[in-house]
Amino acid sequence: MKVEVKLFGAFRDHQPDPLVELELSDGATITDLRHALEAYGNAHWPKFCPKLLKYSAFASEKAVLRDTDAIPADGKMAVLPPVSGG
Amino acid sequence: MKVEVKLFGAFRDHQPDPLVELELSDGATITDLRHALEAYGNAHWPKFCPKLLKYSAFASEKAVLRDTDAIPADGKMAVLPPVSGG
Amino acid sequence: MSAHHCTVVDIAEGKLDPAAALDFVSDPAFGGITLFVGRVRDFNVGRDVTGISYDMFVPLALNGFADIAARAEHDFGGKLKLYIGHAKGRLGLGDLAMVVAAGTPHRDEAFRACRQVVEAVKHTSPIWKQEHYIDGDSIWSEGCSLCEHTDSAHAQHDHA
Amino acid sequence: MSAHHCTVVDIAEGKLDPAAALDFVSDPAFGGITLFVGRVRDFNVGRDVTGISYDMFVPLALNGFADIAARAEHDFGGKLKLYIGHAKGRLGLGDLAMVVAAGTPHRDEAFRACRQVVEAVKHTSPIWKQEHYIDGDSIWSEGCSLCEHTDSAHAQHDHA
Repeated sequence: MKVEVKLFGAFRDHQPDPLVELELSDGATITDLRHALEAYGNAHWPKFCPKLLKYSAFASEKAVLRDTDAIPADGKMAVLPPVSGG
Repeated sequence: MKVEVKLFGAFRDHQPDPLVELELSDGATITDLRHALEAYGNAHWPKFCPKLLKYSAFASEKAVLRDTDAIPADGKMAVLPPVSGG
Repeated sequence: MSAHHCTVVDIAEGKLDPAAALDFVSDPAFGGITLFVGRVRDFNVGRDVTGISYDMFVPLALNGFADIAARAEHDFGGKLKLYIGHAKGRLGLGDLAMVVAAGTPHRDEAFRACRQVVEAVKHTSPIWKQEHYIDGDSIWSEGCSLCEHTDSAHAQHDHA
Repeated sequence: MSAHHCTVVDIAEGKLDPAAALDFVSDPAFGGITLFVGRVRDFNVGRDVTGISYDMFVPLALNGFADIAARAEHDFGGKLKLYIGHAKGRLGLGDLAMVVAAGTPHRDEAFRACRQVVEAVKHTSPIWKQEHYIDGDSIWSEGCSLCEHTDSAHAQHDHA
Protein backbone atom coordinates (compact mmCIF):
# COMPACT_ATOMS: atom_id res chain seq x y z
CA MET A 1 0.00 0.00 0.00
CA LYS A 2 1.02 3.57 -0.64
CA VAL A 3 1.29 5.67 2.53
CA GLU A 4 1.50 9.46 2.54
CA VAL A 5 3.11 10.90 5.65
CA LYS A 6 2.59 14.59 6.39
CA LEU A 7 5.53 16.22 8.15
CA PHE A 8 5.10 18.65 11.02
CA GLY A 9 7.28 20.74 13.30
CA ALA A 10 11.00 19.99 13.13
CA PHE A 11 10.43 17.38 10.40
CA ARG A 12 9.45 20.19 8.07
CA ASP A 13 13.03 21.43 8.06
CA HIS A 14 14.25 18.33 6.24
CA GLN A 15 12.61 19.03 2.88
CA PRO A 16 10.58 21.77 1.19
CA ASP A 17 7.59 19.51 0.48
CA PRO A 18 5.97 18.55 3.81
CA LEU A 19 4.90 15.14 2.52
CA VAL A 20 6.71 11.82 2.19
CA GLU A 21 5.40 8.88 0.16
CA LEU A 22 6.32 5.40 1.34
CA GLU A 23 5.45 1.94 0.00
CA LEU A 24 4.46 -0.57 2.70
CA SER A 25 2.98 -4.05 2.55
CA ASP A 26 -0.78 -4.34 2.95
CA GLY A 27 -1.78 -4.67 6.60
CA ALA A 28 1.34 -2.84 7.79
CA THR A 29 1.24 -1.38 11.31
CA ILE A 30 2.39 1.90 12.77
CA THR A 31 5.58 0.15 13.89
CA ASP A 32 6.23 -0.80 10.26
CA LEU A 33 5.61 2.80 9.23
CA ARG A 34 7.99 4.02 11.94
CA HIS A 35 10.73 1.77 10.60
CA ALA A 36 10.04 2.81 7.01
CA LEU A 37 10.20 6.50 7.88
CA GLU A 38 13.43 5.95 9.81
CA ALA A 39 14.96 4.28 6.76
CA TYR A 40 13.71 7.13 4.56
CA GLY A 41 15.13 9.73 6.92
CA ASN A 42 18.51 8.02 7.11
CA ALA A 43 18.61 7.86 3.31
CA HIS A 44 17.33 11.34 2.42
CA TRP A 45 17.75 13.78 5.33
CA PRO A 46 21.31 14.82 6.22
CA LYS A 47 20.17 16.28 9.58
CA PHE A 48 17.75 13.46 10.42
CA CYS A 49 17.58 12.75 14.17
CA PRO A 50 16.40 9.18 14.90
CA LYS A 51 15.83 10.14 18.52
CA LEU A 52 13.24 12.73 17.52
CA LEU A 53 11.42 10.10 15.48
CA LYS A 54 11.50 7.76 18.46
CA TYR A 55 9.56 10.35 20.48
CA SER A 56 7.19 11.10 17.61
CA ALA A 57 3.69 9.71 17.24
CA PHE A 58 1.73 8.81 14.12
CA ALA A 59 -1.83 9.94 13.56
CA SER A 60 -4.66 10.11 11.10
CA GLU A 61 -6.80 13.23 10.87
CA LYS A 62 -8.99 11.67 13.56
CA ALA A 63 -6.70 10.23 16.20
CA VAL A 64 -3.19 9.36 17.33
CA LEU A 65 -2.57 5.68 16.61
CA ARG A 66 -0.73 3.05 18.64
CA ASP A 67 2.31 1.22 17.35
CA THR A 68 0.32 -1.99 17.04
CA ASP A 69 -2.54 -0.37 15.10
CA ALA A 70 -2.86 -1.04 11.41
CA ILE A 71 -2.30 1.86 9.05
CA PRO A 72 -5.76 3.11 7.93
CA ALA A 73 -6.83 1.95 4.47
CA ASP A 74 -6.60 5.41 2.90
CA GLY A 75 -2.89 5.54 3.81
CA LYS A 76 -3.08 9.17 4.92
CA MET A 77 -0.86 9.63 7.94
CA ALA A 78 0.99 12.34 9.84
CA VAL A 79 4.14 12.16 11.92
CA LEU A 80 3.88 14.22 15.12
CA PRO A 81 7.06 15.22 16.93
CA PRO A 82 6.65 16.16 20.61
CA VAL A 83 4.05 18.93 20.78
CA SER A 84 4.56 22.46 22.09
CA GLY A 85 1.35 24.44 21.67
CA GLY A 86 0.17 27.41 23.68
CA MET B 1 -15.47 61.84 72.47
CA LYS B 2 -18.07 61.87 69.72
CA VAL B 3 -17.92 58.81 67.47
CA GLU B 4 -19.64 58.58 64.10
CA VAL B 5 -20.37 55.03 62.97
CA LYS B 6 -21.17 54.44 59.31
CA LEU B 7 -23.59 51.57 58.72
CA PHE B 8 -23.12 49.03 55.94
CA GLY B 9 -24.90 45.98 54.60
CA ALA B 10 -27.71 44.65 56.74
CA PHE B 11 -27.24 47.46 59.28
CA ARG B 12 -28.50 49.89 56.64
CA ASP B 13 -31.95 48.38 56.91
CA HIS B 14 -32.39 49.66 60.46
CA GLN B 15 -32.64 53.35 59.66
CA PRO B 16 -32.73 55.63 56.60
CA ASP B 17 -29.62 57.59 57.60
CA PRO B 18 -26.61 55.26 57.40
CA LEU B 19 -24.82 56.99 60.25
CA VAL B 20 -25.05 56.67 64.04
CA GLU B 21 -23.54 59.18 66.47
CA LEU B 22 -22.42 57.83 69.83
CA GLU B 23 -20.79 59.49 72.82
CA LEU B 24 -17.90 57.56 74.35
CA SER B 25 -15.30 58.41 76.96
CA ASP B 26 -11.92 59.60 75.70
CA GLY B 27 -9.54 56.69 75.10
CA ALA B 28 -12.40 54.29 74.49
CA THR B 29 -11.58 51.06 72.63
CA ILE B 30 -13.32 49.16 69.89
CA THR B 31 -14.78 46.88 72.56
CA ASP B 32 -16.33 49.95 74.20
CA LEU B 33 -17.71 51.02 70.85
CA ARG B 34 -19.12 47.55 70.25
CA HIS B 35 -20.97 47.71 73.57
CA ALA B 36 -22.21 51.23 72.87
CA LEU B 37 -23.54 50.26 69.44
CA GLU B 38 -25.21 47.18 70.92
CA ALA B 39 -26.98 49.38 73.47
CA TYR B 40 -27.97 51.80 70.70
CA GLY B 41 -29.30 48.97 68.56
CA ASN B 42 -31.31 47.49 71.40
CA ALA B 43 -32.80 50.91 72.11
CA HIS B 44 -33.52 52.10 68.55
CA TRP B 45 -33.73 49.21 66.09
CA PRO B 46 -36.76 46.90 66.38
CA LYS B 47 -35.13 44.26 64.16
CA PHE B 48 -31.64 44.57 65.66
CA CYS B 49 -29.76 41.25 65.75
CA PRO B 50 -27.04 41.20 68.42
CA LYS B 51 -25.54 38.10 66.83
CA LEU B 52 -24.88 39.98 63.59
CA LEU B 53 -23.07 42.68 65.56
CA LYS B 54 -21.02 40.02 67.31
CA TYR B 55 -19.71 38.89 63.91
CA SER B 56 -19.18 42.45 62.70
CA ALA B 57 -15.86 44.27 62.65
CA PHE B 58 -15.08 47.95 63.15
CA ALA B 59 -12.84 49.88 60.81
CA SER B 60 -11.51 53.28 59.90
CA GLU B 61 -11.14 54.24 56.25
CA LYS B 62 -7.64 52.76 56.42
CA ALA B 63 -7.92 49.46 58.27
CA VAL B 64 -10.01 47.02 60.27
CA LEU B 65 -9.28 47.55 63.98
CA ARG B 66 -8.93 45.04 66.79
CA ASP B 67 -11.19 45.02 69.84
CA THR B 68 -8.33 46.25 72.02
CA ASP B 69 -7.40 49.12 69.70
CA ALA B 70 -8.29 52.65 70.69
CA ILE B 71 -10.87 54.46 68.60
CA PRO B 72 -8.99 56.85 66.27
CA ALA B 73 -8.96 60.49 67.40
CA ASP B 74 -11.17 61.70 64.55
CA GLY B 75 -13.91 59.35 65.76
CA LYS B 76 -14.83 58.31 62.23
CA MET B 77 -15.69 54.62 62.25
CA ALA B 78 -17.59 52.04 60.26
CA VAL B 79 -19.29 48.85 61.35
CA LEU B 80 -18.70 45.96 58.93
CA PRO B 81 -21.02 42.97 59.00
CA PRO B 82 -19.66 39.75 57.47
CA VAL B 83 -18.60 40.56 53.91
CA SER B 84 -19.95 39.02 50.73
CA GLY B 85 -18.27 40.66 47.76
CA GLY B 86 -17.72 39.22 44.30
CA MET C 1 2.67 50.50 42.73
CA SER C 2 1.96 51.37 39.11
CA ALA C 3 1.87 47.68 38.16
CA HIS C 4 -1.52 47.31 39.79
CA HIS C 5 -4.78 49.02 39.00
CA CYS C 6 -7.54 48.95 41.61
CA THR C 7 -10.93 50.41 40.87
CA VAL C 8 -14.51 50.62 42.06
CA VAL C 9 -17.12 51.41 39.43
CA ASP C 10 -20.55 52.68 40.40
CA ILE C 11 -23.03 51.00 38.05
CA ALA C 12 -24.80 54.35 37.75
CA GLU C 13 -21.65 55.78 36.17
CA GLY C 14 -20.26 52.93 34.12
CA LYS C 15 -19.44 49.26 33.82
CA LEU C 16 -16.43 47.10 34.49
CA ASP C 17 -14.53 46.46 31.28
CA PRO C 18 -12.71 43.11 30.89
CA ALA C 19 -10.90 44.38 27.77
CA ALA C 20 -9.42 47.26 29.78
CA ALA C 21 -8.31 44.78 32.43
CA LEU C 22 -6.59 42.59 29.81
CA ASP C 23 -4.90 45.63 28.28
CA PHE C 24 -3.68 46.83 31.65
CA VAL C 25 -2.00 43.56 32.64
CA SER C 26 -0.45 42.94 29.21
CA ASP C 27 3.29 43.41 28.91
CA PRO C 28 5.92 42.46 26.33
CA ALA C 29 7.53 40.20 28.95
CA PHE C 30 4.33 38.39 29.86
CA GLY C 31 3.25 35.15 28.21
CA GLY C 32 0.31 34.36 30.46
CA ILE C 33 -2.77 36.38 31.33
CA THR C 34 -5.66 35.08 33.38
CA LEU C 35 -8.92 36.97 33.80
CA PHE C 36 -11.85 36.31 36.08
CA VAL C 37 -15.27 37.83 35.56
CA GLY C 38 -18.02 37.55 38.17
CA ARG C 39 -21.49 38.10 36.72
CA VAL C 40 -24.91 38.38 38.29
CA ARG C 41 -26.67 35.11 37.55
CA ASP C 42 -30.35 34.35 37.43
CA PHE C 43 -30.62 31.76 40.16
CA ASN C 44 -29.06 31.24 43.59
CA VAL C 45 -29.76 28.81 46.40
CA GLY C 46 -33.05 27.79 44.89
CA ARG C 47 -34.45 31.26 44.16
CA ASP C 48 -34.91 33.25 40.96
CA VAL C 49 -32.75 36.34 41.19
CA THR C 50 -33.57 39.62 39.45
CA GLY C 51 -30.52 41.58 40.53
CA ILE C 52 -27.92 42.23 43.19
CA SER C 53 -27.13 45.43 45.08
CA TYR C 54 -23.56 45.86 46.20
CA ASP C 55 -22.90 48.10 49.18
CA MET C 56 -19.27 48.99 49.78
CA PHE C 57 -17.04 51.01 52.12
CA VAL C 58 -15.09 52.39 49.19
CA PRO C 59 -11.93 53.92 50.73
CA LEU C 60 -11.31 50.85 52.87
CA ALA C 61 -12.06 48.54 49.93
CA LEU C 62 -9.52 50.34 47.74
CA ASN C 63 -6.96 50.16 50.55
CA GLY C 64 -7.67 46.45 50.83
CA PHE C 65 -7.32 45.91 47.08
CA ALA C 66 -3.87 47.54 47.26
CA ASP C 67 -2.93 45.27 50.17
CA ILE C 68 -4.14 42.23 48.25
CA ALA C 69 -2.06 43.28 45.26
CA ALA C 70 1.02 43.84 47.43
CA ARG C 71 0.58 40.40 48.93
CA ALA C 72 0.34 38.80 45.49
CA GLU C 73 3.43 40.69 44.37
CA HIS C 74 5.25 39.30 47.40
CA ASP C 75 4.01 35.77 46.73
CA PHE C 76 4.55 35.67 42.97
CA GLY C 77 7.54 37.94 42.49
CA GLY C 78 7.75 41.40 41.00
CA LYS C 79 6.95 40.30 37.46
CA LEU C 80 3.23 40.69 37.92
CA LYS C 81 0.56 43.14 36.84
CA LEU C 82 -2.85 43.05 38.43
CA TYR C 83 -6.21 44.63 37.71
CA ILE C 84 -8.77 44.49 40.50
CA GLY C 85 -12.19 45.96 39.81
CA HIS C 86 -15.51 45.68 41.64
CA ALA C 87 -18.90 47.15 40.88
CA LYS C 88 -21.09 49.07 43.31
CA GLY C 89 -24.80 49.78 43.28
CA ARG C 90 -27.81 47.95 41.89
CA LEU C 91 -26.77 45.43 39.23
CA GLY C 92 -29.11 43.58 36.89
CA LEU C 93 -28.79 40.06 35.51
CA GLY C 94 -25.65 39.62 33.49
CA ASP C 95 -24.01 42.76 34.85
CA LEU C 96 -20.39 42.35 35.88
CA ALA C 97 -19.80 42.40 39.64
CA MET C 98 -16.08 41.79 39.63
CA VAL C 99 -13.19 41.73 37.17
CA VAL C 100 -9.73 40.54 38.17
CA ALA C 101 -6.82 40.05 35.76
CA ALA C 102 -3.24 38.92 36.33
CA GLY C 103 -0.37 39.07 33.85
CA THR C 104 2.91 37.20 34.44
CA PRO C 105 5.73 35.74 32.37
CA HIS C 106 4.36 32.18 32.70
CA ARG C 107 0.86 30.82 32.93
CA ASP C 108 1.06 29.00 36.26
CA GLU C 109 1.67 32.21 38.19
CA ALA C 110 -1.05 33.99 36.22
CA PHE C 111 -3.64 31.37 37.19
CA ARG C 112 -2.57 31.23 40.81
CA ALA C 113 -2.25 34.99 41.28
CA CYS C 114 -5.67 35.60 39.72
CA ARG C 115 -7.30 32.97 41.91
CA GLN C 116 -5.61 34.23 45.07
CA VAL C 117 -6.72 37.78 44.40
CA VAL C 118 -10.30 36.75 43.62
CA GLU C 119 -10.56 34.78 46.86
CA ALA C 120 -8.99 37.58 48.90
CA VAL C 121 -11.36 40.19 47.45
CA LYS C 122 -14.38 38.00 48.13
CA HIS C 123 -13.35 37.06 51.66
CA THR C 124 -11.81 40.27 53.00
CA SER C 125 -13.16 43.30 51.12
CA PRO C 126 -15.77 45.48 52.83
CA ILE C 127 -18.45 44.68 50.26
CA TRP C 128 -21.99 43.51 50.95
CA LYS C 129 -24.31 41.76 48.56
CA GLN C 130 -28.07 42.03 48.71
CA GLU C 131 -29.90 39.67 46.39
CA HIS C 132 -33.25 40.70 44.92
CA TYR C 133 -35.71 37.96 44.07
CA ILE C 134 -38.51 37.67 41.56
CA ASP C 135 -41.10 37.65 44.36
CA GLY C 136 -39.98 41.12 45.48
CA ASP C 137 -38.06 39.92 48.49
CA SER C 138 -34.45 41.03 49.11
CA ILE C 139 -31.88 39.41 51.38
CA TRP C 140 -28.40 40.44 52.46
CA SER C 141 -26.10 37.47 51.82
CA GLU C 142 -24.36 35.80 54.69
CA GLY C 143 -20.66 36.34 54.49
CA CYS C 144 -17.20 36.15 55.99
CA SER C 145 -16.66 37.83 59.33
CA LEU C 146 -13.73 40.24 59.48
CA CYS C 147 -13.54 40.01 63.28
CA GLU C 148 -10.31 38.78 64.77
CA HIS C 149 -12.25 36.65 67.27
CA THR C 150 -13.98 34.79 64.45
CA ASP C 151 -10.89 34.36 62.30
CA SER C 152 -11.23 30.64 61.95
CA ALA C 153 -14.98 30.51 62.31
CA HIS C 154 -16.50 32.24 59.32
CA ALA C 155 -20.15 32.86 59.47
CA GLN C 156 -21.69 30.68 56.82
CA HIS C 157 -21.19 32.19 53.40
CA ASP C 158 -22.31 31.21 49.94
CA HIS C 159 -19.99 30.81 47.00
CA ALA C 160 -21.66 32.95 44.42
CA MET D 1 -21.89 20.02 21.55
CA SER D 2 -23.06 23.56 20.99
CA ALA D 3 -21.86 24.61 24.45
CA HIS D 4 -18.27 24.53 23.26
CA HIS D 5 -16.61 26.52 20.53
CA CYS D 6 -13.28 25.28 19.17
CA THR D 7 -11.39 27.29 16.61
CA VAL D 8 -8.06 27.69 14.86
CA VAL D 9 -7.27 31.12 13.49
CA ASP D 10 -4.58 31.61 10.86
CA ILE D 11 -2.77 34.84 11.77
CA ALA D 12 -2.80 35.72 8.06
CA GLU D 13 -6.60 35.81 8.22
CA GLY D 14 -7.37 37.20 11.65
CA LYS D 15 -6.66 37.28 15.34
CA LEU D 16 -7.97 35.49 18.37
CA ASP D 17 -10.53 37.66 20.16
CA PRO D 18 -10.81 37.39 23.96
CA ALA D 19 -14.03 39.43 23.94
CA ALA D 20 -15.66 36.91 21.63
CA ALA D 21 -14.52 34.12 23.94
CA LEU D 22 -16.05 35.86 26.97
CA ASP D 23 -19.28 36.45 25.07
CA PHE D 24 -19.47 32.84 24.00
CA VAL D 25 -19.13 31.36 27.48
CA SER D 26 -21.48 33.87 29.11
CA ASP D 27 -24.88 32.59 30.19
CA PRO D 28 -27.66 33.88 32.44
CA ALA D 29 -27.04 30.92 34.76
CA PHE D 30 -23.28 31.48 35.03
CA GLY D 31 -21.71 33.55 37.79
CA GLY D 32 -18.08 32.72 37.06
CA ILE D 33 -16.04 33.13 33.89
CA THR D 34 -12.33 32.49 33.67
CA LEU D 35 -10.26 33.39 30.63
CA PHE D 36 -6.69 32.53 29.77
CA VAL D 37 -4.70 34.38 27.12
CA GLY D 38 -1.31 33.16 25.94
CA ARG D 39 0.75 35.90 24.30
CA VAL D 40 4.07 35.85 22.49
CA ARG D 41 6.58 37.36 24.87
CA ASP D 42 9.90 39.00 24.17
CA PHE D 43 12.24 36.72 26.04
CA ASN D 44 12.51 32.97 26.64
CA VAL D 45 15.17 30.79 28.21
CA GLY D 46 17.72 33.58 28.05
CA ARG D 47 17.15 34.70 24.46
CA ASP D 48 15.48 37.72 22.90
CA VAL D 49 12.51 36.52 20.89
CA THR D 50 11.15 38.32 17.83
CA GLY D 51 8.26 36.00 17.06
CA ILE D 52 6.88 32.49 17.12
CA SER D 53 5.65 30.33 14.26
CA TYR D 54 2.96 27.81 15.11
CA ASP D 55 2.67 24.75 12.90
CA MET D 56 -0.46 22.69 13.42
CA PHE D 57 -2.21 19.57 12.11
CA VAL D 58 -5.53 21.38 12.01
CA PRO D 59 -8.14 18.61 11.64
CA LEU D 60 -6.57 16.50 14.38
CA ALA D 61 -6.16 19.59 16.60
CA LEU D 62 -9.85 20.46 16.27
CA ASN D 63 -10.79 16.85 17.02
CA GLY D 64 -8.57 17.04 20.07
CA PHE D 65 -10.10 20.32 21.25
CA ALA D 66 -13.54 18.67 21.07
CA ASP D 67 -12.24 15.71 23.09
CA ILE D 68 -10.74 18.07 25.67
CA ALA D 69 -14.06 19.91 25.93
CA ALA D 70 -15.97 16.62 26.32
CA ARG D 71 -13.61 15.57 29.06
CA ALA D 72 -14.09 18.87 30.91
CA GLU D 73 -17.84 18.53 30.55
CA HIS D 74 -17.60 15.07 32.09
CA ASP D 75 -15.38 16.32 34.93
CA PHE D 76 -17.26 19.53 35.75
CA GLY D 77 -20.84 18.63 34.88
CA GLY D 78 -23.02 19.81 32.06
CA LYS D 79 -23.29 23.41 33.25
CA LEU D 80 -20.20 24.49 31.39
CA LYS D 81 -19.43 26.49 28.28
CA LEU D 82 -15.95 26.45 26.80
CA TYR D 83 -14.13 28.43 24.16
CA ILE D 84 -10.88 26.96 22.91
CA GLY D 85 -8.93 28.95 20.34
CA HIS D 86 -5.37 28.66 19.05
CA ALA D 87 -3.48 30.70 16.49
CA LYS D 88 -1.52 29.32 13.55
CA GLY D 89 1.25 30.85 11.45
CA ARG D 90 3.94 33.43 12.15
CA LEU D 91 3.08 35.52 15.22
CA GLY D 92 4.85 38.69 16.31
CA LEU D 93 5.50 39.92 19.83
CA GLY D 94 2.30 40.47 21.74
CA ASP D 95 0.18 38.45 19.34
CA LEU D 96 -2.22 36.04 20.97
CA ALA D 97 -1.27 32.37 20.63
CA MET D 98 -4.09 30.88 22.63
CA VAL D 99 -7.39 31.92 24.15
CA VAL D 100 -9.37 29.62 26.45
CA ALA D 101 -12.49 30.63 28.36
CA ALA D 102 -14.76 28.69 30.70
CA GLY D 103 -18.14 29.74 32.03
CA THR D 104 -19.84 27.92 34.91
CA PRO D 105 -22.39 28.70 37.65
CA HIS D 106 -19.65 29.09 40.30
CA ARG D 107 -16.11 30.37 40.15
CA ASP D 108 -14.23 27.32 41.41
CA GLU D 109 -15.31 25.20 38.46
CA ALA D 110 -14.57 28.06 36.06
CA PHE D 111 -10.98 28.34 37.29
CA ARG D 112 -10.39 24.59 37.33
CA ALA D 113 -12.02 23.90 33.97
CA CYS D 114 -10.07 26.72 32.31
CA ARG D 115 -6.79 25.48 33.75
CA GLN D 116 -7.46 21.86 32.83
CA VAL D 117 -8.28 22.81 29.25
CA VAL D 118 -5.21 25.03 28.90
CA GLU D 119 -2.92 22.25 30.14
CA ALA D 120 -4.58 19.66 27.92
CA VAL D 121 -4.27 21.86 24.83
CA LYS D 122 -0.61 22.55 25.55
CA HIS D 123 0.30 18.95 26.32
CA THR D 124 -1.76 16.98 23.81
CA SER D 125 -2.64 19.13 20.78
CA PRO D 126 -0.73 18.59 17.55
CA ILE D 127 0.82 22.05 17.59
CA TRP D 128 4.48 22.94 17.20
CA LYS D 129 6.18 26.13 18.19
CA GLN D 130 9.23 27.54 16.47
CA GLU D 131 10.82 30.50 18.24
CA HIS D 132 12.57 33.17 16.21
CA TYR D 133 15.40 35.07 17.87
CA ILE D 134 16.83 38.51 17.40
CA ASP D 135 20.07 37.03 16.01
CA GLY D 136 18.16 35.43 13.12
CA ASP D 137 18.24 31.93 14.56
CA SER D 138 15.07 29.84 14.87
CA ILE D 139 14.49 26.78 17.02
CA TRP D 140 11.61 24.32 17.30
CA SER D 141 10.71 24.04 20.96
CA GLU D 142 11.08 20.78 22.76
CA GLY D 143 7.73 19.41 23.75
CA CYS D 144 5.54 16.62 25.03
CA SER D 145 5.70 13.30 23.27
CA LEU D 146 2.35 11.88 22.19
CA CYS D 147 3.80 8.34 21.93
CA GLU D 148 2.21 5.68 24.08
CA HIS D 149 5.67 4.31 24.92
CA THR D 150 6.72 7.67 26.33
CA ASP D 151 3.45 8.37 28.15
CA SER D 152 5.05 8.97 31.48
CA ALA D 153 8.35 10.21 30.17
CA HIS D 154 7.75 13.48 28.38
CA ALA D 155 10.58 14.83 26.41
CA GLN D 156 11.71 17.95 28.21
CA HIS D 157 9.36 20.80 27.52
CA ASP D 158 9.31 24.44 28.45
CA HIS D 159 6.43 26.15 30.14
CA ALA D 160 5.88 29.10 27.87
